[in-house]
Amino acid sequence: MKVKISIQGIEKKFEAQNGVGKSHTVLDNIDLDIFEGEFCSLIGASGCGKSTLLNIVAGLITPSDGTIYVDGERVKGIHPKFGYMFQKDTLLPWLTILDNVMLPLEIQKNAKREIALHYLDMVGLKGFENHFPKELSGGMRKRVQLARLLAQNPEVLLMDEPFGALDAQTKLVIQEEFLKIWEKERKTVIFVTHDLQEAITLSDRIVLLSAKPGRVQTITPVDLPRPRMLEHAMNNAKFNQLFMDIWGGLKEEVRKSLQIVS
Amino acid sequence: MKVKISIQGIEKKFEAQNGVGKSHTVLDNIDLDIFEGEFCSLIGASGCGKSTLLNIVAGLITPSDGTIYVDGERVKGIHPKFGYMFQKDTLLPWLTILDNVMLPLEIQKNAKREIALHYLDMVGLKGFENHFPKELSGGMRKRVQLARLLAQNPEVLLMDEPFGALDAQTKLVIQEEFLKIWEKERKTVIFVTHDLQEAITLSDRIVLLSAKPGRVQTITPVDLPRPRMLEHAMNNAKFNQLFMDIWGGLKEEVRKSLQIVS
Amino acid sequence: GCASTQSSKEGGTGKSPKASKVQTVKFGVTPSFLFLPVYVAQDNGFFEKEGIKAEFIEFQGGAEVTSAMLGGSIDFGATLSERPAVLAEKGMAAKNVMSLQNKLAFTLVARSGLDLKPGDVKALKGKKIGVTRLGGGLDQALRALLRDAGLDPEKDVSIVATGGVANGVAAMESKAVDASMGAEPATSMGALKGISESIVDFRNGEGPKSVQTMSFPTLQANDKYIQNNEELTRKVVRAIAKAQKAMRENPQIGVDSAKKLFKDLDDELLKSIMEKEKGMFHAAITEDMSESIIQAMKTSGEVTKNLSHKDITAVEFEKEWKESE
Amino acid sequence: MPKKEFVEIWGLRGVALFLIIICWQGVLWLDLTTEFWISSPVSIIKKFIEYVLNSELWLHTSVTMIETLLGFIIGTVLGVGFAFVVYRWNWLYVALEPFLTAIYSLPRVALAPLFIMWFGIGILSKVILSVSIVFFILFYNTYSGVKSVDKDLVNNVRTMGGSNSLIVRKVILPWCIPWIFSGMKIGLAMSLIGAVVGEMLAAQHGLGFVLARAAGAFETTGVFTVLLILALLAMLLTSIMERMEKHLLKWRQE
Amino acid sequence: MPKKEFVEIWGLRGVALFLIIICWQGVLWLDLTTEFWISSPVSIIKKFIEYVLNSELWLHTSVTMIETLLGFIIGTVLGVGFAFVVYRWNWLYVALEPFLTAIYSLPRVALAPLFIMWFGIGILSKVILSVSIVFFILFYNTYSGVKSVDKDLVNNVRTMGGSNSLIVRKVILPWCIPWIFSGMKIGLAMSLIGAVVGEMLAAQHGLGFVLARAAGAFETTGVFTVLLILALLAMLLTSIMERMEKHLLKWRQE
Ligand SMILES: Nc1ncnc2c1ncn2[C@@H]1O[C@H](COP(=O)(O)OP(=O)(O)OP(=O)(O)O)[C@@H](O)[C@H]1O
Ligand SMILES: Nc1ncnc2c1ncn2[C@@H]1O[C@H](COP(=O)(O)OP(=O)(O)OP(=O)(O)O)[C@@H](O)[C@H]1O
Ligand SMILES: [Mg+2]
Ligand SMILES: [Mg+2]
Repeated sequence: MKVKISIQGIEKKFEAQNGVGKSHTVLDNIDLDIFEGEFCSLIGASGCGKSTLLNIVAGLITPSDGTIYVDGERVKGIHPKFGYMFQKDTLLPWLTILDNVMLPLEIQKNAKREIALHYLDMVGLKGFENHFPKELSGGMRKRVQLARLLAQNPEVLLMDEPFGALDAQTKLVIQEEFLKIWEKERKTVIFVTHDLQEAITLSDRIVLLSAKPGRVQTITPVDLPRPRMLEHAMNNAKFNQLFMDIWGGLKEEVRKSLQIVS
Repeated sequence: MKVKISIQGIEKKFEAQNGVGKSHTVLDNIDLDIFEGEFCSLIGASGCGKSTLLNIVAGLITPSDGTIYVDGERVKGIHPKFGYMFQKDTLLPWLTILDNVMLPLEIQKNAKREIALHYLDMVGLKGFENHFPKELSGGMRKRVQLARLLAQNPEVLLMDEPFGALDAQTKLVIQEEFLKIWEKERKTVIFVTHDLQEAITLSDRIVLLSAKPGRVQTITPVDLPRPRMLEHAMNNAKFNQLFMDIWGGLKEEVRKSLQIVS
Repeated sequence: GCASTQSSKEGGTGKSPKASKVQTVKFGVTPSFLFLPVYVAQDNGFFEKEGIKAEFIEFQGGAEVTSAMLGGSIDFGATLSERPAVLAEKGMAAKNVMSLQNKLAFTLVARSGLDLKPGDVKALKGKKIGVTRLGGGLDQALRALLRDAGLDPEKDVSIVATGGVANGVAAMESKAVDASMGAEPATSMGALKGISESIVDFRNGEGPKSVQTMSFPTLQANDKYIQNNEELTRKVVRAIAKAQKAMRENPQIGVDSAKKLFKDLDDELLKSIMEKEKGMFHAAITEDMSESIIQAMKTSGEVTKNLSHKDITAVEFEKEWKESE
Repeated sequence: MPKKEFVEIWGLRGVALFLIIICWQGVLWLDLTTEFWISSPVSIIKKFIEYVLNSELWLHTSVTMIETLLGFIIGTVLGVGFAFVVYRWNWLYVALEPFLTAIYSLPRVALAPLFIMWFGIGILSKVILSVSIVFFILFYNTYSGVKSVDKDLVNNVRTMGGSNSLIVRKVILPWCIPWIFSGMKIGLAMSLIGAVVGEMLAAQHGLGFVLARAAGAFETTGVFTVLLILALLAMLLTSIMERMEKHLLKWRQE
Repeated sequence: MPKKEFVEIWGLRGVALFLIIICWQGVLWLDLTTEFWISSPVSIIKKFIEYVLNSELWLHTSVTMIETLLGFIIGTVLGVGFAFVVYRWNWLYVALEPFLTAIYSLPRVALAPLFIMWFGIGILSKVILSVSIVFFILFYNTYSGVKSVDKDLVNNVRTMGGSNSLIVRKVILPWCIPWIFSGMKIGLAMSLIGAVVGEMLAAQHGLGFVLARAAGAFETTGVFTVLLILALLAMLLTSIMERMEKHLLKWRQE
C-alpha cells in the first residue's frame, strides 16, 4: 500500500502566554503513516491534541519540530489536495446555506447548483438553501459543513468530529450515507472522533493518542468486512472485542489526563 | 410532587427572512410539566427545536404563543433562578478560565476563588486557570462552561448538550461527577442531549420531541434505581429495554425530519 | 437688544478706570502690517508709560476679531474701518476709536506673466482676481476700484476667495488667479519672488480718492466698553498715537517691531515697506473719511441706514489723536 | 418598517425638533442673546425658502455635493483598499505606520498654500482635501476590522483552495462591513466639512464660499441657512448609507 | 519585541524616512519648486533644533498638548459613554439620530464666532472644539461595536443574573475595545487638528498660534517645523495608545 501522508517526528509546544500560563508540549514526537485510500480515525482524551495534529497536517499550524510528507514530498503550509472540516463552526455567516456549499465549487470554477443541492439534500437540509447560518440549529450547521466538504471533493479529507453534534439517529443515517460515498471513492480520510463506536464502525485503523504530551499510544486495525452496514458491524462479535480493547486504553489515558489517581 | 416549571401551549414560528426563506413553525403547542427536583431530558432529531424550547424556558426567546409558569407564577423574560449552559461556546474570550468561572460568583457577590478552583478541578482543568479560552480545546471549553454553571449554582439547571463535545471516557467521568452532585442536591434539571445512552443513565424522564413541527411525542419515565452507577445502569436489563423503545421512536422522527421515505 | 449680554461679558474684562495699578488690556489683531502701530506701542514702552499691560490675541481673520470684540473676550479689535457701519446696520454698536493707518494699505497686484501696465485696471476684464476673504472691506474696496475703472465686478471679472495671506501668492504662482488684492507682506513678497507686479498701490496715492479712505485699519471697541472705560481708552489711544508719531519720525522702530512679528522676512524688504507706509501713521479720523466709508457701504448695499460720522467714530478722543501729529 | 414603528420614530424626532426650536426661540425671547449671534428659526426658514427658489444656490450646492461625494468615494475606496493591501503585505504597514500617523494628523489648513499651488482653487483641491481625511478614517477602521477577522474562517476558505483575492472578497470584506460603514459614517461628515472648509478658504463656488461670504458680512441668518442645507445633505447621505448597511448586514442575528 | 524584529522594523522605517527626505530634497535639486514653498529637510532640522532650545516653544507645545489631551479624553469618555447609554435606551438614539448627524457634519470653523463668544479665546474653546469632533467619532465607532456584540454572550451573562451595568463592563466594553481604539486613533489626530485650528483662528499661545504667524509671514520653514513637532506629538500619543490596545487585546488569537 502506498503511503499518502507521512507524519514524522511532529512536536508542538505552546509558549506560555501573558506571563502566567505555563508553556506546555501538546504533541511529542508523533510518527504516523496514513495509506492511500485509508480511513484512519484519531481518538484520545479531550484536550490531548487531536485537533492540533489535524491543523498541523492541514498546514494551518507550524509544528515546533518534525515534517509532514504528502505523496513522498515534504509540504509546508496549506496543501491544495486536502479538505478540512473544522471542529468549530466555520460557515460564513453572510452567505446563505446554498452559497456556503457553493463556495468550494466556485473556487474550483465549477459552480454547479445541482452539486450543492445534492449534498444538502443528502444531509437532510432540503428547503434550507436560502436560510442564513444563524437561522439553523447547531446540528444543522454541522451538516452544512459536511455538505460543503463533500462538495469540495478533495483528495484527502481531514474531519474533526464531523458528526459530534448530531443526535444518535441522524448521525447513523448520515454516517451511512457518508460511508457509501467513501466506499465508492476510497479517498484518504483522517477522522477525529470522540465516539468509539463511530470510530470502529467506520475506520480501517484507529490511532489512540495519549495525553500530556500527545503521543501515539496504540494503533488498532479494524478488520471488519467492507462494504459495512453500520447496524451489522455493531452486532459483529469482533466489534465488541475491539471496543473493549480500545476502551481500556482510552480509559487509562483519560484517567491520566484528568489526573484521577485512584 | 410539586410542579416546578409548567410549559403550556408553547408555540414558536420563525418568520420568513429576506423574502426567500419560508416561515416555519418550529414548536407547536408544547405542554410539559417539570417537577421539582426532577432530571428531565429532551431528545429529538437534529433541528427539531430542543434549543429553541430551552431558550424559551430561559426567557431568551419570546414564544409566538403560550406561557411558562415557574412555581405557579407566570414568567416573562429571564428568570433569576435559572442557570443556562448554552449549546454554543459562550465563554468570554477576554477573561481567563478562572475569571470566567468566577463571573457568576462575582455577580452573586460571593467571589471565592476556592469555589471556582474546585469546579475547575472537578472537570479536569487544574492548571489551566490562567489560560484564555482560545488556548483550550473544544472539549475543554465545554468543561469550563459546565464548571461555570456549577459555580453559579442556580435553582434550576438548563443544559444544552453539555457533554456533547467530550470523548466517551471523559464524558463518563464527568457525568459521574455531575450525577454525584445532582443526587446530593436534587435540583431541577432540563437536559438536552443527542446521546440516548446518556439520557437514560441520567434522567428521571425522557421527553422525545417530534420534528417539523416540534411536538411532545412520547414521555418515557426511567425507573432505574438511584443512586446510579453509570456502568451498572448500562448493564441493567431495563436499560436495554428503554433504549430499544426510545430508539424506535427517535428513528421514526429522524426519518421524517430527513424526509427519508423508504 | 443685546445689551445684557454685553455688559455681563464686559464685567470680566473692563477694569475700573480709577484703579491706579497696571491695567490689562486685550487687543485682538491679525498679524499683519496693517496693525503695526499697536505692536510698536507695545515694543517701545508706550503702553507701559500709560500704566497699561497689553495682551495680544491673534486671529485668523478680521471677522473673528470683531466677533470677539462684540462678545467681550477682547477689549479692542484692530481691523478695517467699515466694520462699525456694518455692525450698526445689524443693530450692534461699536466705533472706530482711532485710525492706525489713514489710507487703504492694500495693493492690487497681477501675475508677472500677464505683463499688465501699472494703473491699467481695465485690462483685468475677464480675469480672475483673488481676495483673502469675501464680504469684508478688502472685497468692497476691490469692487469699488473695478467699478471706478468701468468694470462690473459681477460680470466682467470673477472675484475669488483665496484665504490666508500666503494663499493669494500661491494662487498666482499656480496661475489659479491672475491678480490679487492684499496687504503686506504678501504683496511685497510676491514682487520679491517675481511672482506678481503692482497694478494699483494706494499707499503711493494711486487709485481713486473715494476708494483710498473707504477702508483703512482702525482700532475699534464696542460702545459699552468705551462708556465704561473712557479713561482707559484715552490712555490706549494716546499710547498708540505716540507710537505712530515715533514711527513716522523713525521708521526703523517699525522695522524692528515687524522683525519681531515676521522673523524670517528680509530687512531690506521691511525697510522698503516702512518707507512706503510711514506717511500713513495718523490717528485722526476726519468727517470726510467717515463719509467715504459710509458712502462706499451704501453703494455696495451693505448699509441702508443713514449714518453719520459720530455714529461710527468715537470723536471724543480727538484730543488724543493729536498726539500722533 | 412596520407602520406603527414608523409613526413612533418620526413622532419622537418631531418632538426633538420641536424642543430644539423652542429652546432656540426661547433664548431669544428671554433676551439671553440676539439674532445677531444666533439668528432665529423663523428667519432661517424664510431665508431657506428664498435660497431654495434661487437657482444660484443650487449651483453652489451641487458643487459642494460633487466635491464631497468625490472625496468621500475616492477616500473610501483607497482607504479600504489600502487596508487590504496592508493585510496582505504587513511589512508595508509596519514600515509606514509612523508616517501615516504623521500625515494624518497634519492640520490641513496649514498646508493651504501648497494645496492651492498644486491643485488650484477649483474642485480638485477640495476633493483632495477630503480624500486626505476620509482615506485615513477608512483605513484605520477597516484595518482594525481586518485584524479582528476570525482566523478560522479565513483558514477554512484557504483549505478550500481560496486565493488571497477570493478570501478578501468573500471573507474579509463582508466581515469588515460594519467597520467600513462606521468609518463611512464618520468619514462622510468629514468629507463634507473638508469640502466646505476648502471652499471657505479659497473658492469661486460652493456652499463654503457662500458661508464665508455671509460670515465675512456678519449675515448670521445666511450662515445658519447654509449650515441647515449642509445638515440636510449630511442627513440625506447618511440615511442612504444606513439603508445600504442594513441591507448588507441582514444576515446578522437581530 | 524580539531584538531581530525590532531591528527589522526600524530598518524599514529608516529606509522609508530616507526615501521621503531624498524625494523632498530631490524636488528642490531638480528645481521643480523652491524652498520658498516647501522649505527643505536641512532647514527644518536646523529650525527644529533652534525651537527645541527655545523655552517659549515648550510653552506653546504644552498648551497644545493640554488642549488636545483634554479634548481627546473628554470626547472619548463622552462618546463611549453615550454609545452605552444609547445601547440601553435605544429610543434615545432613534429620536436623536438625524440631529446627531446634523451637528456632527457642521463645519466648526463656520461657528467660530459662537465658539469665541460662548467659550472665549482661551483653552476652553479649543477643548470644546476638539470634544465636538472626538465625541462623534467615538460614539459612532463604539455604537457600531455595540451593535455587533454577540448576543449569546450577553444573554448568557444575563442568565447568570448579571445587571445591565455588569454586562456593559464585562461583556460590551471588552467586546468594543478594538472599536474604541480604532476610534481613538482616528479621534486623536482630529483632536490635535481641532486644537491647532482653534489656535489658528484665535489664540495667544499654542502651536497653532505659532503656525498661523509663520504662515502669515511666509516662513515656510517655521510652518514645516511646527508641523514636524505636531507629527512627533501625534506619533508619540498614537504609539502609547497602540501599546495599551495590545495589552488589552492579548486574549485575541494571534
Ligand atoms: N493557541 C493555543 N495556545 C496554547 N495552548 C493551546 C492552543 N491551542 C491548543 N492548545 C492546547 O493544546 C492542547 C490540545 O488541544 P486540541 O484542540 O488539539 O485538543 P483536542 O484533542 O482536539 O481536544 P478536544 O477533543 O477537546 O477537541 C490543549 O491542552 C490546549 O490547551
Ligand atoms: N433565528 C432563527 N430564524 C429562523 N429559524 C430558526 C432560528 N433559530 C432556529 N431556527 C429553526 O428552528 C429549528 C429548531 O432549531 P433548534 O436550534 O431549536 O434545534 P435543535 O433541536 O436544538 O437542534 P440541534 O440538535 O441540531 O441543536 C431549526 O429548524 C432552525 O432552522
Ligand atoms: Mg478538538
Ligand atoms: Mg440545539
